[in-house]
Amino acid sequence: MTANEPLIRADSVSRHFSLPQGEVLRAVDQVSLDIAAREILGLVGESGSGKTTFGKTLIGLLDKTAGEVWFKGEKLPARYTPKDFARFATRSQMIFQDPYSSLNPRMTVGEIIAEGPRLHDKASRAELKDLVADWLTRVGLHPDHASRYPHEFSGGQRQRIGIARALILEPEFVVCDEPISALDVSVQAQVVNLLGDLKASLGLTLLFIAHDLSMVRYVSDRMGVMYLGTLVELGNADDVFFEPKHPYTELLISANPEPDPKRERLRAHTTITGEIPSATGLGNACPFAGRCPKVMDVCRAERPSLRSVENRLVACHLFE
Amino acid sequence: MWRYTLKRLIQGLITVWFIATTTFFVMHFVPGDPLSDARATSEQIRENLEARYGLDKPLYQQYYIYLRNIASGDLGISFTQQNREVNDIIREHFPVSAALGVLAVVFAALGGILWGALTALFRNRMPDVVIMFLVVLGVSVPSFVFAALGQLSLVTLNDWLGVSVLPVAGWGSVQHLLVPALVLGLGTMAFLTRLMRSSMLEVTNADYVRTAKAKGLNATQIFIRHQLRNAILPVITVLGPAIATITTGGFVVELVFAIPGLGRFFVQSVQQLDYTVIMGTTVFYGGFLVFMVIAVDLVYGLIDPRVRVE
Amino acid sequence: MTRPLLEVEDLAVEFDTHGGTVKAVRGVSFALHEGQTLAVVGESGCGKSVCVQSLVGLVPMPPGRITSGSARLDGEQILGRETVGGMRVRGQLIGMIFQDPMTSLNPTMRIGDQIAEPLHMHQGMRRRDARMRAIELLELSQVGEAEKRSRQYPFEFSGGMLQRVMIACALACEPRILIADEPTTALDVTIQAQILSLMRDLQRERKMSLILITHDLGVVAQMADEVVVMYAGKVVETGSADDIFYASGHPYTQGLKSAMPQNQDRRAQQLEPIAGSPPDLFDPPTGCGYFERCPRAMQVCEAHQPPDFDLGKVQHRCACWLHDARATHDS
Amino acid sequence: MADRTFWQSMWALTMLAAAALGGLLLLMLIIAYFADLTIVDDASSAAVDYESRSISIVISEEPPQMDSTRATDAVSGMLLGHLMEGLLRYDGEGNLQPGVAESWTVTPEGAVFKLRDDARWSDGEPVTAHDFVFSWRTALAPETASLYAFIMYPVKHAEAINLGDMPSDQLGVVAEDDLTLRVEFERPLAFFDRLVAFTTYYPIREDFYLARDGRYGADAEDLLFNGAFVMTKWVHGAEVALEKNPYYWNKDSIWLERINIPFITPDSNTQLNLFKDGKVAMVQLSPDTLKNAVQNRWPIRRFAEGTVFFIEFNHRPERLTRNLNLRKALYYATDTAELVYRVIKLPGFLPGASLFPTWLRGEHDYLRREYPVPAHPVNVTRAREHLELARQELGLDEFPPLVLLVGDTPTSLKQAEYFQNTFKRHLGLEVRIDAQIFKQRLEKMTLGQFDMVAAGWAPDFDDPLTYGDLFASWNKNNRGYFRSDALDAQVRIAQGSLNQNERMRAFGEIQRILLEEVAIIPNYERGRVFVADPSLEGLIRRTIGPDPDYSRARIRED
Amino acid sequence: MSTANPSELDFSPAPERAPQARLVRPSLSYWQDAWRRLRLNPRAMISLAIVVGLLVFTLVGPMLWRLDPANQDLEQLSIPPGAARTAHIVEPYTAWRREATPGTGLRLASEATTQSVRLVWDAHPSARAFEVFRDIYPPTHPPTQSTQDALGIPLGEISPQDGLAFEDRLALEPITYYYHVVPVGAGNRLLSDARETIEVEVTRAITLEEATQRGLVSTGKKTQVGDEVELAWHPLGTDYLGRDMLARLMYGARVSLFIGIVAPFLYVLLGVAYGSLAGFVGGATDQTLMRFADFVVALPFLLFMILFKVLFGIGPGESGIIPMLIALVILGWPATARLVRGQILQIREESYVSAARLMGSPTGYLIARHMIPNTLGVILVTLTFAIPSAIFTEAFLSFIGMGVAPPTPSWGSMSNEGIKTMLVSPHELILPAIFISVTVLAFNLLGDGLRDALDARMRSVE
Repeated sequence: MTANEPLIRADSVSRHFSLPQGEVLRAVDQVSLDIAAREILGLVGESGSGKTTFGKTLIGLLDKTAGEVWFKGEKLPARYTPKDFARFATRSQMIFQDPYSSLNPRMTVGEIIAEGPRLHDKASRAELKDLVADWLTRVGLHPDHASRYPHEFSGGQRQRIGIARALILEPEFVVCDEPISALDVSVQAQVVNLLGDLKASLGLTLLFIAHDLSMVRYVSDRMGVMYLGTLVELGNADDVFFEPKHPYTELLISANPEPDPKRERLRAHTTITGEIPSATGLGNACPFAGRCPKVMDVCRAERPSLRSVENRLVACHLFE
Repeated sequence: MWRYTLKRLIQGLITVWFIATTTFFVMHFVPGDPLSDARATSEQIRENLEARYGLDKPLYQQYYIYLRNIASGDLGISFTQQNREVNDIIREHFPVSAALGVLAVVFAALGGILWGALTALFRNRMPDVVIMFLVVLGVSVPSFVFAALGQLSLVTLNDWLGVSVLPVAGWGSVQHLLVPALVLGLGTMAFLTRLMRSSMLEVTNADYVRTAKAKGLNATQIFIRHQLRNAILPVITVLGPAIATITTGGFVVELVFAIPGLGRFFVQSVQQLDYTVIMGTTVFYGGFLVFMVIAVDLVYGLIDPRVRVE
Repeated sequence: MTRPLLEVEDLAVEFDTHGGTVKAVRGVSFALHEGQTLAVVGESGCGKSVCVQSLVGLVPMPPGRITSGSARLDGEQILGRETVGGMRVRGQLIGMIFQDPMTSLNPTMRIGDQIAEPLHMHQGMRRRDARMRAIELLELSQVGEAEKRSRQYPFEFSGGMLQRVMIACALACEPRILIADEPTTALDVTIQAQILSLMRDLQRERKMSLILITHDLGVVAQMADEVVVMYAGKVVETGSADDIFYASGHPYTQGLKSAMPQNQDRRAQQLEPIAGSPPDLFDPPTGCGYFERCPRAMQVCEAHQPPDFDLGKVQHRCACWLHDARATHDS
Repeated sequence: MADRTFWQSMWALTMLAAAALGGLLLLMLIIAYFADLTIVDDASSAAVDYESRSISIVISEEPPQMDSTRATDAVSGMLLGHLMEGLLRYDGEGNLQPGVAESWTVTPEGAVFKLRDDARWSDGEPVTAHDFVFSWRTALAPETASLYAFIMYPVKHAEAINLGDMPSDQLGVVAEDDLTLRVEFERPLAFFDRLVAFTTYYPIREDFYLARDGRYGADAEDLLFNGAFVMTKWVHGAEVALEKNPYYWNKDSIWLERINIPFITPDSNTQLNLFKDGKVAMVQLSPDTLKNAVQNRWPIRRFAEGTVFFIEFNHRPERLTRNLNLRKALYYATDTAELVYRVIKLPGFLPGASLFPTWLRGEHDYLRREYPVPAHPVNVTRAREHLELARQELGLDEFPPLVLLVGDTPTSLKQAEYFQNTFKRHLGLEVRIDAQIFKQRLEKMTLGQFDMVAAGWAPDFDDPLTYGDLFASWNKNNRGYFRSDALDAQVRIAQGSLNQNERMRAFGEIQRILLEEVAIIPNYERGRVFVADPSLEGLIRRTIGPDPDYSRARIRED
Repeated sequence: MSTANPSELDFSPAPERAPQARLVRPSLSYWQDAWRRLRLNPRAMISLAIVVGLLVFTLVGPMLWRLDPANQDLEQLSIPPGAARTAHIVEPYTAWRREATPGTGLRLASEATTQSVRLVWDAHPSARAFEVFRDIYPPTHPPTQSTQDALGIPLGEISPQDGLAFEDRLALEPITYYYHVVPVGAGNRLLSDARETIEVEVTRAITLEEATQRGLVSTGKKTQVGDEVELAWHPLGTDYLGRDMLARLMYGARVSLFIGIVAPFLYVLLGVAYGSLAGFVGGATDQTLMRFADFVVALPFLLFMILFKVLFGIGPGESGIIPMLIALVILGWPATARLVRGQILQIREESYVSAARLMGSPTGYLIARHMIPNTLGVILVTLTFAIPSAIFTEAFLSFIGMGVAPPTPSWGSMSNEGIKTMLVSPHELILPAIFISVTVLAFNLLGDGLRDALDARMRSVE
């Protein structure tokens, strides 16, 4: 691993689903990106943009239809077997969106958190108890909580448990799939700060998936914007947020309300007309062509590829 | 929709083939000799009879002939009623079972829906408690006890009034149908009442009922247009299996009320090992049920638009 | 200022559950003026939906129960009326849209019919006229191909489209107040922007008053004239949007703001979360509901409910002991 | 509580219920149309109706078909007895009466029947000797596969024809002219006149039979009648209706105009309920309904139906029951009185003592009076002695369980349970009940898969021979393979002799041999208990021939 | 608003508070929580008590009530619960030679006991024969329907040449009978005017031998003819063969509950295995497996129960429980398989399963630890509801005579027998029917309770 080699490299990763009628849903279509070690890459997009699918594809929870993923220069299998998961468990983990469905309701919090180390024989029975207690404290819970069941906790607390479970194996790379979107505002910050602290102390690399642009900007080093399975813009988080290049990013950011009445009153609200279409039968057109205010003829004929524009990557014919 | 219907029908046909095959092989491995009778017969007569029913051929040929005959709609000649075709038997007895079954299903469905809605309306108050107690009783008493008690109460009623209000048994008029159908449908009615009650209670708290209230509709409109209509859906999904239970469960009622239905005939032919009748009625019933379930599913599609487009 | 269109005073709602009585709303007062937008803000479980829904009799009773309070619409008492008058309030005077458009429409009924229903009911329109009007309303709500769409069923619509249908439904009888209960929570930001702008446009056009229930301060900033901040079943602060955002007097309101990322500029900012979680309303605290989490709590807060303090300006009120003259804590 | 909401919903529900009720009525009309039902119950189906001279009755099962050459069951026999008439018939006392034959002469070699010239088919055509020739040939034709063909074997060449060894025109019966029927016997025979009253000997008209193309007897319209009644309606499984035959030669002796059979059910409770409801004129009582009939103060009547029931042993060499001492042990342990009085509990049943029932006529008196059976008291001590002997003879330490094969009807099961308990209690023998459906029981009997089997034998004709040859070694119904040369010899005498005294002595011997050898354990002679409408007179119950017989019944005017 | 005096309030800073909310409620696992909810449901708890009671009745009952259910007490046939049971010891029965007895008119030849009633009477000039009747009502009791005299049971016809005597042994009960002897004239006409009637009070009798054999006579005391003994006690009466109802109900419970519990248990087990396999493997395997399940579902249930019953047959001495069990299992599993498959498919999508996969959980562990425990609630509820239907099926088959083979009692076959005598000895129907109903009721209510207690949605409402 050379110094500037990324921790994760995704090369033209695609994930297609075949629908009953014989159509193909391109949930993720040829997405390429790198994630450097100890970096937080934020991924935003509307629901249905394929950001969660991409995240799951990266760590093998979904098979790749095409494309390759390298982890520290090692090519990952296209389809994970349970053995593969076991092998990669200490490298990459995931924090899930719904704190209610991500914890097995029949297991105690202690069992849930201890599952990873136990499966990997990381600790003896006695050590395991201490390890769990330690991690409970680290995520801001009490060690006594180990004997309790998930349903006794609030959403924020459950998300802390989910974090402890994902991080106890001390992985290098963690996919955070909308970890805060189900939480109340006051609690979101708790979880985000916790993640930030742990990232710093463990030297984690994070893929932070969310639809809340402000939060992603706040959390991430770099930010990627996805639309209908494709990556349309990728760059430094502040750059993308304050100076969006792609028309979609622009519209997305302008639609994002800010908690500041004066600025809101001043701001021009250019709303996108129409809704995100289904990712089937797009053919060769730019996926955004249907809603783009700056659409050109070429957009309907040819799909733009991701190219470097100034300090970032943009997939739009405007910048050719 | 049409493609879906066609697909379901083809699946149905394959299912009928499966039923036919299972029946055939089950029947042919049943011990006992359908051709024996109380008076012993000579070898010669036996051979004649075997030839007459094709039992002298090897099993695979019998199976082939059997399938071919089913495909052409010929179910063969009865072993016991030697001059009658199974087709005739089904043609004559099935309408009886069907009439009884249809009425019982309708009794059960209407009764279930109405009682269920009523109990939901009276939730946890006296009428609810009383009806639900009866309902629980209804699902806990075996059908034959109901049948016997039903008939007994008819006799008692007629005796008490001095006139024959409703016939005690037999067949021939609509009056003959009422009590047997009620008895037959009782268990299912109780079951559907429970189902309807819980689905009604669920619907009461549904978001769209709240919307309807927010629109300022009065309770009558909300009840009929929003609550009842949606609460009935789960009831309809179980109607298919309910029809199966009721139509095949008819023989007790048919026996007790002396009704010439196919179910009673089936039991009789099993006792007599009447191969052709057993196979014929089973295949017919199986096919009937398969297609009833398909029909109920299609009807469900009509009521619930979500199912219509797969 | 003129007399408010809607005046709510000391509203309290309880629920009986298996575990005991939940005191969901504990004495809430606010006022809504003609043509204004009032935002009710708070975390989930703070009682904001229950409070507003109880006004129009949408809280199922039982298990719900209004234990006190009054609500006057144009001076007329509307609380707890399920009668003919109540029905006139619902739908005709007050229209309502809900959080989850997917489940808020009857799945087995055509869209057009669902919009036509209140017209038929309240305005005695004939069925065909009502249906025509429904199509107009759909167009008004910017639903394309309105005529075709009116014959479709909810499952054939996307969430955003359904929310437009809900708006069309709520506006059918030209109500004076539109209550929107978290109307955009389930939607994407782009769609949220569309719906919010649609609501704003319609409100201006029709001089409606709007009660917007939300937990998103961004939405509040964008839409609200007046803001009511609720916490643990009580109003902790009311005031104009500017008062709340720039001169908030309650530690909770302040905490909420500092827990959210600010997009002022590229300057790095540290989020300051509010510690802990809201109290259990099975057993509401005797004192200030925010006491457990408040960074500036005082001994007095634990056992004594703070009264409403007027923060100088008209209508900016705050329920926090910090505004008591005796408070020594630096504020 | 939002009362207004509640009442509005209630109102909606009430309207719906009303609509449902309306829909239900409509549905019933539709059902009535498709299932061919009347809207109003036919009121004429009262139990007895003096005005219309009609009665209604219930039968326990549907006749499988009504072709007299193939009929085997009691219900078909009963109906055919009303619809058809053979050469001779039985009267109410069981005596032979002229039927289609006006006069007849029977010699050991053959018989000649003179037919009456006023006998008519129900379409008005005369009944001729040819009709008998045709029906007898049909019954014997191998392709008919009639189970009762054997009853015609006394006729010359009948057996050979039935086995397919001879063409059917060789049958020893000829129509000398339209009204003369001459029968030749295979071997000398003493009781042919009693045979011709049997169902299988009924006439069938050839042209009609052929015109039905294999459906003869399948439905009411597939039948032609020459008896007292014609069948006007046959709804399978549901209803049969008989009407007086206007062409019947003896129609003046028939009072009833119509016999309705609107109910077909084997359920004794249902039958009782129908009688109680005044819907049927006669109902058979079961042990279960008898008490209720007494409580209802109905005039109960009793009649010895005469079928004999017994336990048949398996005499095959590999079976324990081949051992005489074992059979004797079981025999002495059996208390038939207890069986009849405590288990069956119906009057009219007689404790069994012999294969030959009490009603069989001998030479001058009843056979059983002429050849009485020695008294058979239960003797447990003796039974145990025999059991011990058997144990020693068989070289057993302990007896393995014996298999008692029975049918699966409630009555047979009840009796089987009684026997199981009795043998266990008295002899310590384990009995395993093997209850099988009818056909499976027959197969197991034929294959010899039993130690004991509960069997019964109903008489076909009024001569002791109907029982006498049952245990002949060649008889196919002798499924237990009982074999006794002495018995075989006596059977040959009974079959061949023309001397009644000699024959009856042979039957006496057969009875003695069967008892001595304990070939069977007689259980009981069946009785019938019934209640009939008090105004119904002239109902005939009989042992041999169609039973019950309503053809001579009339209704007393009240 | 605070009611306290503001001047006394303390405005100093509050001490540090715990950052985490306290969890004060006791910790409860899913099952503990379900059990807690179930305990709050009185109907479910009563049902549970009934189920436990039934199991005790079945398993422990026969040890306490040691009576062979096949034992026939022919002295006490079809007696209702609580009937008197005193009997006199009499001589063993001996055949009666019909000796003439002094006296005139219809009279008893010996003491009337349940063993026999012996009547003698005098000749009648125009009698061809005599018909003997036995009634339970006095002759003055008005007939209900007929214009004719109702004389009760016609016991038999006596020809004068056999002697003017009659012995009645037909199912005698220790009650008062009215015997009628009616001369039969020519043409089989009953000469009702010449009818003679006698009132006979029958005492219950038993022979010493019988009494000894049945253990009714205490060994120490010498018992002789004429003494009184107490017959065997049948707390719930007896059936038509004099078998103890209580013992039969206990043994019948074995059959009914065995079929009712074991069959659903087996087919639910099979369904779980089949369904989880289909759901977990997915794809073409799933399609094929579920297609086959659909086929089996389509077989008309009762018709095939009957066919299988005939196919497997019942050998001599077998009870037929196992064939019925097999048939139930063969036909019963697909519903559970479908349900479990659906559940597995659903759970497969839950994020905790993804999380477990990411941990590298082996497939077996995944199914056993994460999937099955989360379907267990549904499976348990299914099982509870499958039990009543299996009990019903057994009862139903027994009713149409396709059930267990005698002498094995089952509640279904007992009801089937009892229904025939419903009017005269109702206890033979009512007792087994009540047992069926109560059992089915209990399992239904228990199922309701379990469903409510286990339903996750109910949980989220609170």
